[in-house]
Amino acid sequence: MSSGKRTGVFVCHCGNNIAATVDVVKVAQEMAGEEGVVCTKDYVYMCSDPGQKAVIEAIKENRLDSVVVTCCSPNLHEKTFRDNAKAAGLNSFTCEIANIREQCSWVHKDRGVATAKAIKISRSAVRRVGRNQALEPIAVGVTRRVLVIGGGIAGIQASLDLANAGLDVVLVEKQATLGGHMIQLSETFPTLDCSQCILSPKMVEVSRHPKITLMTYSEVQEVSGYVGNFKARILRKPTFVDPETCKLCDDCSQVCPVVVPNEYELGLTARRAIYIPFAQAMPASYTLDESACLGLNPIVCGKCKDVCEAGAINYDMRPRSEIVEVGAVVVATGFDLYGQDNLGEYGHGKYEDVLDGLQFERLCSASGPTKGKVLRPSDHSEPKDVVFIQCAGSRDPAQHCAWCSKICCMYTAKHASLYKHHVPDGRAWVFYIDIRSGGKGYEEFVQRTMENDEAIYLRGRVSRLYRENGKIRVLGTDTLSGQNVEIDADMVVLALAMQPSTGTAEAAKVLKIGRDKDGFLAEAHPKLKPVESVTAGIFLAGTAQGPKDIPETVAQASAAAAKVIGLLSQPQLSHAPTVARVRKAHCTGCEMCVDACPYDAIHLANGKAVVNDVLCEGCGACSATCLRAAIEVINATPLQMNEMIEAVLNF
Amino acid sequence: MIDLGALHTQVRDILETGEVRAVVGWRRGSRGMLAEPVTIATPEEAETLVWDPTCFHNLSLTLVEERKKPSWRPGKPIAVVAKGCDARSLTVLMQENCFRRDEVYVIGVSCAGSGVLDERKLAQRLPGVEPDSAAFDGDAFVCATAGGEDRIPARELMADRCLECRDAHPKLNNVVFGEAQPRAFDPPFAALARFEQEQVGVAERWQFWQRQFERCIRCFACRSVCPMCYCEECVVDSINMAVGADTTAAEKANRIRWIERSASRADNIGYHMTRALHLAGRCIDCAECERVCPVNIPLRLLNNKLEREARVAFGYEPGASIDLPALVASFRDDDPNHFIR
Amino acid sequence: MEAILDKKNLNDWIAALDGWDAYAPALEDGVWSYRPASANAALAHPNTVQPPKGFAFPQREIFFRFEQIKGEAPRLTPVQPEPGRRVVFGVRPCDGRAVPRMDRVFADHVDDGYYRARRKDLAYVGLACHKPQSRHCFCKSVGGSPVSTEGLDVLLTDLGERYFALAVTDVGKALMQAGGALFAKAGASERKAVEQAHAAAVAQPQRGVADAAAAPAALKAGFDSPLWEELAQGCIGCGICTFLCPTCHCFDINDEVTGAAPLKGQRVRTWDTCQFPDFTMHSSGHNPRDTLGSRLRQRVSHKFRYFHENFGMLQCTGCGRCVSQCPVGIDIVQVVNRVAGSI
Amino acid sequence: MGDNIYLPQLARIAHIKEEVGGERAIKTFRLEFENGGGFEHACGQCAMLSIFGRGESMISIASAPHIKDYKQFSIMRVGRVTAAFHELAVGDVVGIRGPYGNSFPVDAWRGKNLVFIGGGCGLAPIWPVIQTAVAQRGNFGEITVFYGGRSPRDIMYQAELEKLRGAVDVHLSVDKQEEGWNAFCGFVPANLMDKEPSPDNAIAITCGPPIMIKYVIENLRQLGFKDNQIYTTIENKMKCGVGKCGRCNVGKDYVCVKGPVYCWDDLKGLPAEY
Amino acid sequence: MSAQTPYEPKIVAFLCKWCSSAGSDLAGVSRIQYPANATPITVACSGGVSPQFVLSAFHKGADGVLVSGCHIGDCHYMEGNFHARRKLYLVKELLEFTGVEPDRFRMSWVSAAEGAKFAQVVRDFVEDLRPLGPQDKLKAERP
Ligand SMILES: Cc1cc2nc3c(=O)[nH]c(=O)nc-3n(C[C@H](O)[C@H](O)[C@H](O)COP(=O)(O)OP(=O)(O)OC[C@H]3O[C@@H](n4cnc5c(N)ncnc54)[C@H](O)[C@@H]3O)c2cc1C
Ligand SMILES: Cc1cc2nc3c(=O)[nH]c(=O)nc-3n(C[C@H](O)[C@H](O)[C@H](O)COP(=O)(O)OP(=O)(O)OC[C@H]3O[C@@H](n4cnc5c(N)ncnc54)[C@H](O)[C@@H]3O)c2cc1C
Ligand code: SF4
Ligand code: SF4
Ligand code: SF4
Ligand code: SF4
Ligand code: SF4
Ligand code: SF4
Repeated sequence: MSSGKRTGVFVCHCGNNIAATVDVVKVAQEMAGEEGVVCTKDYVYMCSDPGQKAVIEAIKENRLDSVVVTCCSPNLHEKTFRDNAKAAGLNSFTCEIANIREQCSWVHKDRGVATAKAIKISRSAVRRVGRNQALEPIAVGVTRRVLVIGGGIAGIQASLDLANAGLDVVLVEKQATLGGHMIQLSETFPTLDCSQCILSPKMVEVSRHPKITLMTYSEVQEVSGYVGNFKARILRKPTFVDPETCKLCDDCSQVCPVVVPNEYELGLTARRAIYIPFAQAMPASYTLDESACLGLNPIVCGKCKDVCEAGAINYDMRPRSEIVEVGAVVVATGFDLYGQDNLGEYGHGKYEDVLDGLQFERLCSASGPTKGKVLRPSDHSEPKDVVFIQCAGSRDPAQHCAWCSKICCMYTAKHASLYKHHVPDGRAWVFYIDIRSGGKGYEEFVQRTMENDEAIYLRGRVSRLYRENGKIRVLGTDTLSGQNVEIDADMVVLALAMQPSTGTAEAAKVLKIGRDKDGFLAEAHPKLKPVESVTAGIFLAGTAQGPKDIPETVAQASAAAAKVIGLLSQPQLSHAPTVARVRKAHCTGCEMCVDACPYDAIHLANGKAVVNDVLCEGCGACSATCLRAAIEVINATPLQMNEMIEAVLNF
Repeated sequence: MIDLGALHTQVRDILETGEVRAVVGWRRGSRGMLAEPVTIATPEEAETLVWDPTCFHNLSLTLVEERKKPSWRPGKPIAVVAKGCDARSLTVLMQENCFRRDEVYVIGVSCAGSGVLDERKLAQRLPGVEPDSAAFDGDAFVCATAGGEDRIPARELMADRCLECRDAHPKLNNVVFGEAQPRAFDPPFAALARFEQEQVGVAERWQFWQRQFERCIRCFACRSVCPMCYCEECVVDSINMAVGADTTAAEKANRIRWIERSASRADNIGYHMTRALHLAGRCIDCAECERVCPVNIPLRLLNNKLEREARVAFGYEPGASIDLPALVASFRDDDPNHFIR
Repeated sequence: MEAILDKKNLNDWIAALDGWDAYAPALEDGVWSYRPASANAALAHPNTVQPPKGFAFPQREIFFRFEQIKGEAPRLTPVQPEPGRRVVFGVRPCDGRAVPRMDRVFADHVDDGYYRARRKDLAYVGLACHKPQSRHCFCKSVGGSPVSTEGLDVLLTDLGERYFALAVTDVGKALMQAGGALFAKAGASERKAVEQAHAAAVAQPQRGVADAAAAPAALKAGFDSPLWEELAQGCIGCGICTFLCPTCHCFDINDEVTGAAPLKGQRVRTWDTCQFPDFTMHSSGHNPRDTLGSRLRQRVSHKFRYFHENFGMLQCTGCGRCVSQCPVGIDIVQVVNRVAGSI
Repeated sequence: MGDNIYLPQLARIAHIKEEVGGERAIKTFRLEFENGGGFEHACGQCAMLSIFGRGESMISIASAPHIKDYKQFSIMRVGRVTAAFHELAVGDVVGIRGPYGNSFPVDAWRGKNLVFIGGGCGLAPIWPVIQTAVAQRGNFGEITVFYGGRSPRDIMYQAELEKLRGAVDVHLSVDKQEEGWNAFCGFVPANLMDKEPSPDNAIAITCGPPIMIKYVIENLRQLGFKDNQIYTTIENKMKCGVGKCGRCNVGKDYVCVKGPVYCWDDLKGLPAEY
Repeated sequence: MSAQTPYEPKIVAFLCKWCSSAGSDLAGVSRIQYPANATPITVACSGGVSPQFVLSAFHKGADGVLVSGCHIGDCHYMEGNFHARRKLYLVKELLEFTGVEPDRFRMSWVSAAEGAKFAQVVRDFVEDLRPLGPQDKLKAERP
């Protein structure tokens, strides 16, 4: 039906690619009979220079306001022809492509049939363009500051990369110190360099970097806005110690009467209510753990304040909120280990000498609870038989985690090897299902552990373990020999599955970004957008997105940083204008579209749906869901679809 | 049985205290024994409310109509007497933000072990006689006629949907009268199952439906009576009904006519299929559409079909909770995939 | 012309009506409606759900088809109703009385060719009522009668095993003559029986409009009564009352497009109703009758006042359909009585 | 064909003039009958114009009856059919049937003073009367035209109105003051009260948006006009044009037959359903 | 159409831009031949195909309707095909329930790499439609 448009249709022969099968002249003639079509042309190569010039001329001569080029796939030349239309003074959105090559001339032989189909395809493009609106890309201003959530190696790396690129960074860490899990590791595979030695300098760099604002002991509570323009509210919990004045003298912790397990040492040692997580903690300052303290309000004990000569302790500190405006967010909230207490077959975490990997890392660490000696927790004796169990909780969809935690093969090999370095006469037993050692130097590392360090690898599962006579009796099978194995172990180390941290779940909720079925952060596309979240402007790094080791974490962190740098290097962001639009009079505010939108681009205001143009990707899910036709995607409206259907069926 | 006196007292009380600004209920109608919907605003009118087997109207529709009036103001709640099915439809309406929970004061009435009657069944059971009243009486309806009283087993007169009632006791309520009683009529979707057994093949089904659809006179009573069909403008309206101050001429000119208003087979089908799909996950089986259809089109089958599909394939139960996302606005990873190549 | 037809000869009579397509009420899917008469038609029906008005005024009528090639003038092809004589059996007197009322509407001012074309080939064989079809009947109070012949060509009266057939019009006479020997002469006893049957039918109690003669003036006086909104409280604004009414005749005209290159389609008339909110709504959204009460008032006033003002008779024939089929039981008799009684 | 009251004749667009732009644009179309068709009309009558595939609209015939070569219509773009009209070009062929409705009793007004009061698109229905009166200038007394639009750009028939000056007293107004506007500023009824035309031997003819008409009639009565001196037209929704489809029904009247022209004396007795 | 021409089912094919339309492009690039009965309408996402479009295509006389999108998990918009699957499942069930041959409506997941699959889907669809003959159940009778 009449649209009042002046449309030109340009039919390309594509040499013989189209013309051999499709009667292009007939297509042009038919299109001339369409409502609103005022000029048609066919030409041998429309995309060639002369072809494009001819289009421009025709546009000018016939005062066209819209253009259909019937040619090859829009994937090839949509941009070409839209740019060309623009060069002729048209809006690029008033140019549509009808694909009569890939979807027609190349796949059909019969000239009559192919021509008939080409006519339908072209006609539907003509009808569609008749209702297209001229559109300009949506310009979005950007704040050149980045919020990084999580201060593990992923967050640290991303922050440094971003800051070094000249962007302001706000790094928010939940704990009292930077470092994440990596700072707990003793040495790292495959090179066995000391974790602290390589991480501490980065932590220092972060704390000193003029572009980085470090907010430890803080949490992101709320994030609003959209790419380029997020607003985050950050809760800064009180440490009750002024980091500037704290001299790290340790006097306070000496007098503190409260003793609680030390998280950093995974409970292998204790700390006081006022403490520093570890010597190299960053920021270098003590923290008063309010939940452990005997009482601040009213003050019950007050011993630490009395002894602090520097006067760094201030009981009146209160939580405060800070709002930061950022253009992008990197989420690097890391992992937790799958709880030992979930593993009934391995004693529910009840046996002191059954450790998890991280605890073992601490035992091996020179700065750890045993000063680098491998001693078993129960009696501080040197274990002679140590059983390492891989896949503890991993790859077990029926009972535990379905996924492979990817790093356990490697760190178990590392643990076995470290143990043998510490206790050369000890025996290291490793139960494994497969060895997955893909990675540069990884396979060699495992082989060295087996051969040089003589770790005994048993392929099979441990069915049960229990305590007996001060030992841990491990019952398992060696599936290679088919024999049952029983080992009286002094110590058992479980390579627990890596799962998304609780902080990751919290962050996903605050940021309203998706998580996959396992709870790891969902990437926008598993292959092509592995560091992007579904929400534009929010990026993912590290183990919060999936199990990975340090090199991979760092690589992803840098990749995320690069994405952010790319994003924020633009003076303005531009967003495709083919977004959803609400027809207010029809909207009843039922929120179905809100639920259907994968991008959270719709919200309700005054009982009507409102689309955030910047978030909308124009997928049309909302429009297909709304019963009342109250929301539609511009230039792909139901009206246009209706007319295209009519065109195809010649209705 | 519920205590009508207690219901009257409750209604009077909430109107007197001003807890609600009006009460939607049933009163004796002008046509014979039937009850009719009424909105009352004064405590004195409380006594006029009735509750008997002729209270088949789903009063959430009346509430929706109230809401559409310019006099509607948010704030003080309005009360509505609701059967089990009515309460489910209120739930869906709240799910869709048609009302906030605190805008509606739900006075639940339990159909306890019974249900409302079906006029057509009554006409068949008592040909040529029209009772003056009908009352619940345990497992029977007592119909008073000029010739005396007729006690008819409930099963014989009860509306089909009541025989298969999913929940006769209004779950959503501020106050509820009557007991939740276990029921022993038919399982849900019994009529649907019967139909499917009788009309097995595609050709048979088509024959059946063709006849039904051809009969439709497009009076739109089915849509008008449906509490979920509260759209400002329906896909089958012939002109723009939703005209706002900012509605442009172009918008009016470009209104899509998916379906013509002609009562022709294809257009009738277009209407009914669209409506069935629009009610998927929203229809709570009050069966009002089927009841009002003057030409007896078994619309309930269509809606039941999709309701069962939603339940079986998607584990979705309409009207179960205010917080549920809509059926068609949500999905599960394991939704059926078998039909896709 | 008066004659007697054995009930068992009814179908033979129908078969003998050469050149006529016959229709009679049949029960299908629980609905009584007019269908092509079967070989064993029996007139044992209550009143049909739909009146026979569709025979002369179908719900959908194509006026003409159009076709327009771009740049050329449109080509219009008028569509005429298919010729053919049709006879409708079993029409109740209330529906019969609707016929002259519809005739008036469609011939008033200018003649509607479509209606006329169908109507001139249409005959109605009525069936007198012995007792009200339902408690909603009120034909007597609006000037009708259960044995009225108005609008009918033949009136049959059930006399047990036989019908007493009265030809009301020449067409009716011809129809009966076509039955030839199937009809027996009516004797005095039959005449007597019919008189008695008619008297008994008329004597049957019926509810009704209190004072039909006063209704037009009363409704005029009660135009601004708040009762209208109150009475319409439950109304859901559907089309049942009007679509099923034997005398409601409002319609819509629309273009149905079936092709765009070249443009093709047809202009069709479809029933419409004053009960739909869009009926009177302007493009601007302004609606002169924007409440249910105002629309109920229009319907009732049209039947009981405006039609009377224009044609000197009430439009309502008392068939009771709008009452019995209304989903919420709005009762036109009560409405008239209450509004009239309130002034 | 002549028998078919719903079948339009065909007419070709001979000329299009853009009167007013914007969202509610007005264009004037001059239609010439095809195939020797045609009809005569009287002042105030209307015709059903069709665009096939879109539908029909009732539009006042805005040209004077004495012009036989063509019929002119001024159409405001508001919806399905009218918007389609605005997309047509000279040479396009549309459908037309009519004439419908009653007319202004112009002959009965001989010797009287005529006061026209129009607003928005409401000049179109009374334009034939103005034209006729001017053509028969000697037959009438004073002729005054009040006409207003929202802004100077919303004034239709601008050039024609200018040409009238001399023969006719023209008082233009706009709702809101704008640069370059030297005439009255304010609503039409206010302009009327400002100029205070005398009711003596006068007939007032008003047409425009319902709300304007309401005030104009009030004001006219204040000025002393009797109900039988006031004429107006009403535009109810119409489909058939021949008093059958029931849409335009107001009281006992089918406006398409008994209207659209009403003397206030008669109209005030009808329900206010317009 | 003359009476002798064999019946050729008319198919409206809604193809998502990212996968199925790209897949059909690949079929073209690979010169895989398939019947010309299906005319593509490219949409952003299968999730944007409203049931109304499907009904409308039948109403306007389509003999078959195909909706094709990315494989589950591969949607460019993450969840679009999940939405499509649920909604269109209902459409399919309803069609079948009312006696419209279920084979007239088809859905497929075709990735950008599955040119051959796309061709096969169309081929199969055409073959399945042939024995059903023209669709006139839902088609508007507009003589
Ligand atoms: C036993 C063991 C041995 C390992 N050995 C090696 C090895 O030898 N070589 C190797 O390459 N890899 C090794 N790994 C893997 C390595 O530890 C991880 O790859 C790496 O630590 C991941 O870093 P991350 O920054 O992603 O996460 P994390 O280290 O978990 O850091 C996440 C940080 O985010 C913070 N956080 C969480 N939620 C929030 C929130 N909501 N708000 C603010 N902050 C939050 C946490 O407090 C934490 O500081 C080992 C892992 C284990 C378990
Ligand atoms: C006697 C009379 C004279 C008129 N004269 C003119 C005139 O000279 N110039 C002009 O621009 N307009 C005039 N109108 C109004 C014109 O008829 C409507 O604006 C037009 O019908 C709108 O149709 P649409 O299809 O564009 O709008 P839509 O909103 O798409 O139409 C919906 C339907 O409503 C009906 N409708 C809606 N509003 C009106 C209305 N106000 N009057 C009648 N039918 C309506 C139409 O029949 C149409 O079928 C006149 C109306 C009447 C009754
Ligand atoms: S789904 Fe439609 S009606 Fe509901 S809120 Fe969204 S736009 Fe409004
Ligand atoms: S088009 Fe897609 S992204 Fe945009 S609002 Fe709709 S559902 Fe959301
Ligand atoms: S109530 Fe019955 S006749 Fe009326 S529109 Fe609905 S299905 Fe059709
Ligand atoms: S059928 Fe659909 S569009 Fe129409 S009123 Fe019902 S829900 Fe709304
Ligand atoms: S009166 Fe009854 S039948 Fe008529 S519109 Fe209202 S509800 Fe429908
Ligand atoms: S108004 Fe009602 S009772 Fe009267 S004729 Fe019409 S349907 Fe029958």
